[in-house]
Amino acid sequence: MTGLAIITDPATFATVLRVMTPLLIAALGILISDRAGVFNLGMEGMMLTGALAGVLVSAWTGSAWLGLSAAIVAGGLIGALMAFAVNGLGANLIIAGIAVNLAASSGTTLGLFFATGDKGMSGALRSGVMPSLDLPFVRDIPGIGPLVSGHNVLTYGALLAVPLISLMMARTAFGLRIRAVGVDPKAAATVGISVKLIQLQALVLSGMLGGMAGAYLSMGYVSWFAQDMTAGRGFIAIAIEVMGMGTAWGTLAATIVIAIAETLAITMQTFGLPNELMQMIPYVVPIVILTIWTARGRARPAGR
Amino acid sequence: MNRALLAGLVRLAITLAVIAAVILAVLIPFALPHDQPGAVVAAFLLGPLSSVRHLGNVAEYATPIAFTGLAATVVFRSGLFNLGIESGVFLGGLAATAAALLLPSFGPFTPLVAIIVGAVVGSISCVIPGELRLRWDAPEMVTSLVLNFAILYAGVFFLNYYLRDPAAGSLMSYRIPADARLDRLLSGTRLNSGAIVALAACLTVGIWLYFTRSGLNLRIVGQGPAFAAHLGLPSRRIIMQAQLVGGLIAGMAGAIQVLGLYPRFSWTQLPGLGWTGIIIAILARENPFYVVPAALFLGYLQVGGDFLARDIGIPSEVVGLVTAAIMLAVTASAIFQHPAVLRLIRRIRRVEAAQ
Amino acid sequence: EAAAADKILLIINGALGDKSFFDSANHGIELIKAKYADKVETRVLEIGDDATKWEPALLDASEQDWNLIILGTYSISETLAEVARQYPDKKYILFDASVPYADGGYDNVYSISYKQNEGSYLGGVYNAELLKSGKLEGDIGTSLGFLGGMDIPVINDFLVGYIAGAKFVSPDIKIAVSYVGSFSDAAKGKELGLAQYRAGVGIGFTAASQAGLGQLSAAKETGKYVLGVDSDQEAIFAESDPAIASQVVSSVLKNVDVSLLQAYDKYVAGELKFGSEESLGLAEGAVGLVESGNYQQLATPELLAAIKTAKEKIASGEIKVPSAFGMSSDDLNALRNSVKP
Amino acid sequence: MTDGRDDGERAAGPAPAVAFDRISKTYANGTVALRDVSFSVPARTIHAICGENGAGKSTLMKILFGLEEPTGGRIWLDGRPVSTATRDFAGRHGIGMVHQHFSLIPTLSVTENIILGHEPGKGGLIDRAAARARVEMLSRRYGLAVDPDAVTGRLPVAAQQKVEILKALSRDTRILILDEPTAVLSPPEINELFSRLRDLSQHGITILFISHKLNEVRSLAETVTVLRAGQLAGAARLADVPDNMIMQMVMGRPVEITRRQPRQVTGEPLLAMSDASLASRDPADRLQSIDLVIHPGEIVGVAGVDGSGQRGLVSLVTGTARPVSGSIRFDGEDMAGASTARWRARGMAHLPSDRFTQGGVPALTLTDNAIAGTDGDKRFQRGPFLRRGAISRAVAAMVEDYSVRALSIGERLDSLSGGNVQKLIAARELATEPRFLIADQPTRGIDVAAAAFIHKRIVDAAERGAAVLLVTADLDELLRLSDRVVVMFAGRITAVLANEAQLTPERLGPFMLGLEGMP
Ligand SMILES: Nc1ncnc2c1ncn2[C@@H]1O[C@H](COP(=O)(O)OP(=O)(O)OP(=O)(O)O)[C@@H](O)[C@H]1O
Ligand SMILES: Nc1ncnc2c1ncn2[C@@H]1O[C@H](COP(=O)(O)OP(=O)(O)OP(=O)(O)O)[C@@H](O)[C@H]1O
Ligand SMILES: [Mg+2]
Ligand SMILES: [Mg+2]
Repeated sequence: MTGLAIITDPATFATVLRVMTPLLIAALGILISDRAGVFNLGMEGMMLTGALAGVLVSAWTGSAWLGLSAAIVAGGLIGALMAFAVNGLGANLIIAGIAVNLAASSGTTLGLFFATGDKGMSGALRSGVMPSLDLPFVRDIPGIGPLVSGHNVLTYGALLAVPLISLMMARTAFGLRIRAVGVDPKAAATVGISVKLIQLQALVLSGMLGGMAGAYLSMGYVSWFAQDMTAGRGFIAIAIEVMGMGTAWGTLAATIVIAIAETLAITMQTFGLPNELMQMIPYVVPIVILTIWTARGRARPAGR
Repeated sequence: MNRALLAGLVRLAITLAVIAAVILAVLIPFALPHDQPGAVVAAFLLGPLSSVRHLGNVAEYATPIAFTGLAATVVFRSGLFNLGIESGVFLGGLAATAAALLLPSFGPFTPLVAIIVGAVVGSISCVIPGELRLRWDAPEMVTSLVLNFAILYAGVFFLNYYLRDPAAGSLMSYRIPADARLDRLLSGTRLNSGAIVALAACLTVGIWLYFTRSGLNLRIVGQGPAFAAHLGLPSRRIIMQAQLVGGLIAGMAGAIQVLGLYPRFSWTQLPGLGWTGIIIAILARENPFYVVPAALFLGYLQVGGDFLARDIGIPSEVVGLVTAAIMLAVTASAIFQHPAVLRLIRRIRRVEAAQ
Repeated sequence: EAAAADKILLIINGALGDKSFFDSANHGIELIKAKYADKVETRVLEIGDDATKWEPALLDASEQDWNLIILGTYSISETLAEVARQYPDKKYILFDASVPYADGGYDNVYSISYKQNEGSYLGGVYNAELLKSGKLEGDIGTSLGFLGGMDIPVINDFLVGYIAGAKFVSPDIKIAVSYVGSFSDAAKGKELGLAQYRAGVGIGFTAASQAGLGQLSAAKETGKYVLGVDSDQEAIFAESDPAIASQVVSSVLKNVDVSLLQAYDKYVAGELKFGSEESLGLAEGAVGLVESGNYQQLATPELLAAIKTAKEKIASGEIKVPSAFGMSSDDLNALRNSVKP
Repeated sequence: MTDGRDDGERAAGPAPAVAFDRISKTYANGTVALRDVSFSVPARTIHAICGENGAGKSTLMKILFGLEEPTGGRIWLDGRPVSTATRDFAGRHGIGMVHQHFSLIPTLSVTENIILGHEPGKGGLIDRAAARARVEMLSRRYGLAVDPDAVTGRLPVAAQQKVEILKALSRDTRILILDEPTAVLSPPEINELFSRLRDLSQHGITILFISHKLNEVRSLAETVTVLRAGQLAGAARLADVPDNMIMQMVMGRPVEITRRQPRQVTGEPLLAMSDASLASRDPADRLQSIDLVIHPGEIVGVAGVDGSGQRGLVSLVTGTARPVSGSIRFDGEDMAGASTARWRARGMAHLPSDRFTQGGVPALTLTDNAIAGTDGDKRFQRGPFLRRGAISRAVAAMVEDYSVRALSIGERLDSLSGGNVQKLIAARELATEPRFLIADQPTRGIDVAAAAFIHKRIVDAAERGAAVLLVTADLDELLRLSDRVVVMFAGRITAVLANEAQLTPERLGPFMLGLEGMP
């Protein structure tokens, strides 16, 4: 296959979407927490927890949707825990994030072990997967139909979350308060806003998205949970969010850049390029872009 | 200095009490279902003290994390939240291995040369985010976090293409020549001369921070940037100096870890010592003199955790949970900055002063 | 007889649940227990994958009163080499690796190594024959695939044997080769698997542990096929996800369990040759293909014949299966390029 | 002026809109900001509150707004006692406040800032049309024109001030508090604001107005209450009292000022600043055409209400700002835009107004704070190493000499009281025997004995030949020490006066308040 053929292949488009999905959901979660002034460094751990919770609950209940809900709830609980640690106990925000990652890495292994007697993976559990969605009518449009239709519901969910979160940030009282609290908590408090409550809600929402991103890995990409299966995606999501300059649409754009880079890295393997160097791409790109952007004077746009 | 000492002891006592409470809180749910819950706690707390060899293991664990704790201390003292220490360790280990394998032997100085190479190369991981921050205002927390992974993969590439032993069954370097490896101190353990270097490094950095002019200036720049500006100190240079020193220590940690403990370089993941270093730095309240006891304490927890896993059959992942809970608890200002605690400390000082 | 039970310790320098040779070794202990019942006392100890912890754990174990300590993997062999010298009275069985006997002084260590290249040679034969046979449903493409966890010798040993086996059937066979760069990132494993299938691969071969399982999911999605590794991967999913299981044509095995039982049998009989390495392959039944499940459905008489021939020729030494150990990077690259689609 | 509570109980006429009833406030750190303050504000009037920096004005207003809890006393609104501790107290009682420091979120739009905390909703979303209409309505009703969609932080300060006021008025406000709203405005903007405020008063809104500027107070308010050191110092109808009486209430009883003998200085000035201007985002830091000279041995005092440009002036001579135009020469050398290090190398020393961020590091010990910045001093250093023994002795001597009360020199700086911190900073800065000393609020908030001590040290420095720039809000201090006094107002120097016997706070007042000396 030539380079050009790869780029124009509709399957490449589908790959980009799949690679994007967990990164986008997680980065949007980080975005919400970041705008509220409580940067969520624990995203990796939240994803991992969501991945496990989704598999276990869907296996126990036989319902993928209940599994997804459990993943979301589990992520949200960790968000609440983090908010309590930071605003209740007064722990350092960054440390709280690192602690969440550490605890989740150990905790999910333990959880898997207690649930299945196995520390490695949950393959023996009959857990659910999130279905793919064939969009009626759309799929029949020649050309773009096959491109747009037939992806995982969570992929559509992630894409839908971009305008929704953008709308939430820009147009709802909650979003407005998040933006106010994130910029100047003292000033926000003068109009009677509870800073702690807003930050709690933001971290819970962030965790819920993290849980969902994790569920995509264990219930979308594959149909089982395996130790450390998030493989650093929570950290890439952090870089993506920062590249996204604090907006949902910017985050989408940054995710697309990273996902294309990853997709190329995957498809280019057939050309015999060393895969270790390919793996560096999603980590080097954010550094370069971040540096260029901050160097040009970091100004966060208002609104949105 | 009696009152300061007493007040410090009170703080220490509160810290230890909090840690003990946290350990018990996490451990008890795992111990209770066990036939002898007491034995679980005993194995955890007394196991590491049960023989010289196990004490040696404690020191062995403490060695690399004392280095990384020290590196984190120096870097954080500059006021930057640079997480590059994690990959600094990796890079230091890799570079030291490369030096031992690719450079000619320097006789008895071979380990020294390898460690220096490791330290210098390892420092890159802290210097780059610092430079990006100072020059272009790129947020060092994020750039260093992501750079850690970029460095990892670049390192694995280098390992695979330049150091790999094709006869070895997994991805590892050629055997590190015997003359590059560090001497062992205690038979039956791998406690090596690196432990002495760690101790010396903590003392040296402690002396630097508290007994030299440039250390004082670093503490001023990190803790009072506006004051540093008022004094006209060259803040940027001082901050970069701290990133460099932190990076050198991290690289040295990796070099010593590899030359001391492993026959070959075989890391294909980040070793996690940098994260532990952050915990140490916090536990030690960013004081190099407290880094050694803090590292020994975490080493003790680690060995205790190994005892749980080996002798009691409690999964060793529990230690990860304990560590996470300790991290949260010891940074919780609601506990340590609680008005009651502050009042208590103030009263102790007053009472002492009155005597 | 009032003799005390034999105390056997299996050390896992990773975690159980790898669906691979740690689980298989564990199964070996279960076989021993089943056969010798209360004449043995066994314990399995997981010491994790942090290599700094291995030596203290091994020392601790050697201090205790185990009669036989069993452990495996190349990674831990050098640690054992140091410890075994300090405890000359202890007996150790090391599987899937060896200690440097040439240096002398390892009279207490018996090593088992596996000719995984022979197993994957059969895999190559099997896959290539299947591709030719037309027995597989649907449009399954024209080439084979290989998905490695990392570009490292033990993985490439599978690759080299696999290529040789496939070429034995179809000399101009094409094989797409890629590596995940991780043994845990199943999502990426799936993506690479999909990329291979898209590029015309009909049957893949995954040697990437949990990351490789991602390719099974890819096979299910595309209706293409995959050859598993290390454990009967059809069986993992037979209950929980039959649609995956149906795409697994077979799995290449290292029968650690069997080899451990055999070793213990010899140990009891006093015939186990401590101080030496035994290399077990097809002939000893230590490596091979899963011959149950889908294999039964898919293997045509011609295919069975081809596999039988290959087995015999390997056993007789007529075919010498090449190995990646000791192979230079250039030779390996040349080999990979020779089958590049 | 009547006691609020009595007024509420037996008044025949309408109850006052607000009555403060023996309000006291002690902050958690022990600062007593208010002591038994009682007075009332008739409805629909504009009432001014005056007092020196730190008198407790803002604290009192924050209590009325529900942001701070009083430690004693209570508030009455319309003759009824109320509890300010309830949720959304201010919103429910129609109290709006324009804070002394902006409380706008710079990244939000004007509309968003105004509706923040009480957003009009429709189907889960903010009803933007309603919000915008509301802002436009408020804007029209009160004659405060703003662009509802503009990003607040990008607006000029005067426009931001309008947004603050609209925000304060946005919740059916009956009582409007304005805490120094004019500090950042230019005279035409102030005139414009005042006519709006008069309109508001016409609309039936009760206004509490805080300002240091007497001319403003007089032109706007009907009545005035004066606070001094947390206590009520007097109250009056403005029509009934002359300026000097109010000024006397603000400043306290005229004290006998023991001035030092002003020196006759001749010869070349050490510092010569001519036509220097400084641009800044914060109007309080801007400077316009400053001409200033200081001779060796001369103490030049800078008088002015907070935010008149003193901070900008100090930043020019401490190396933290570069003038946009004009020249700064020090000892004949061009020092415009020189770094702090260069200024210090030329012998500059600086007692900063902000003790804990600029003056020292709270978390470091007294010793470390005392020797900070003495790089290369052979007494304290041998090679790279600090001579801890010599340092301990020297710092112990400093602590002794400046009578810093501390448990030991190994204590953290933040365990000291404010006055003792200041003494330590003075000891450090003066230890270098500077040629040029900048003393910025050198005795703010410290007791009389300590202040006298620091004064003596400043005078000693001048007598050794140092040029001294003294910036202070304490006119007593200013007149005690200065050889010459310059008065600043709105970023300009409005007067340069020799410190002669007839120079009194009363004489300075009109210049400081912008009544005289403006071009
Ligand atoms: N949050 C606080 N904690 C402790 N002390 C405070 C606090 N806020 C104000 N103070 C102190 O209370 C006293 C009164 O302060 P306040 O702000 O009310 O004065 P002010 O009259 O408004 O002065 P200015 O004219 O400078 O605005 C001052 O000594 C001040 O330092
Ligand atoms: N943050 C703090 N930590 C510890 N102790 C403190 C702190 N702040 C104040 N103190 C203690 O409280 C005492 C009172 O402080 P405060 O600043 O009110 O002193 P003061 O009586 O006003 O003295 P001065 O006139 O010198 O300012 C101080 O002597 C100090 O020991
Ligand atoms: Mg005020
Ligand atoms: Mg005081």
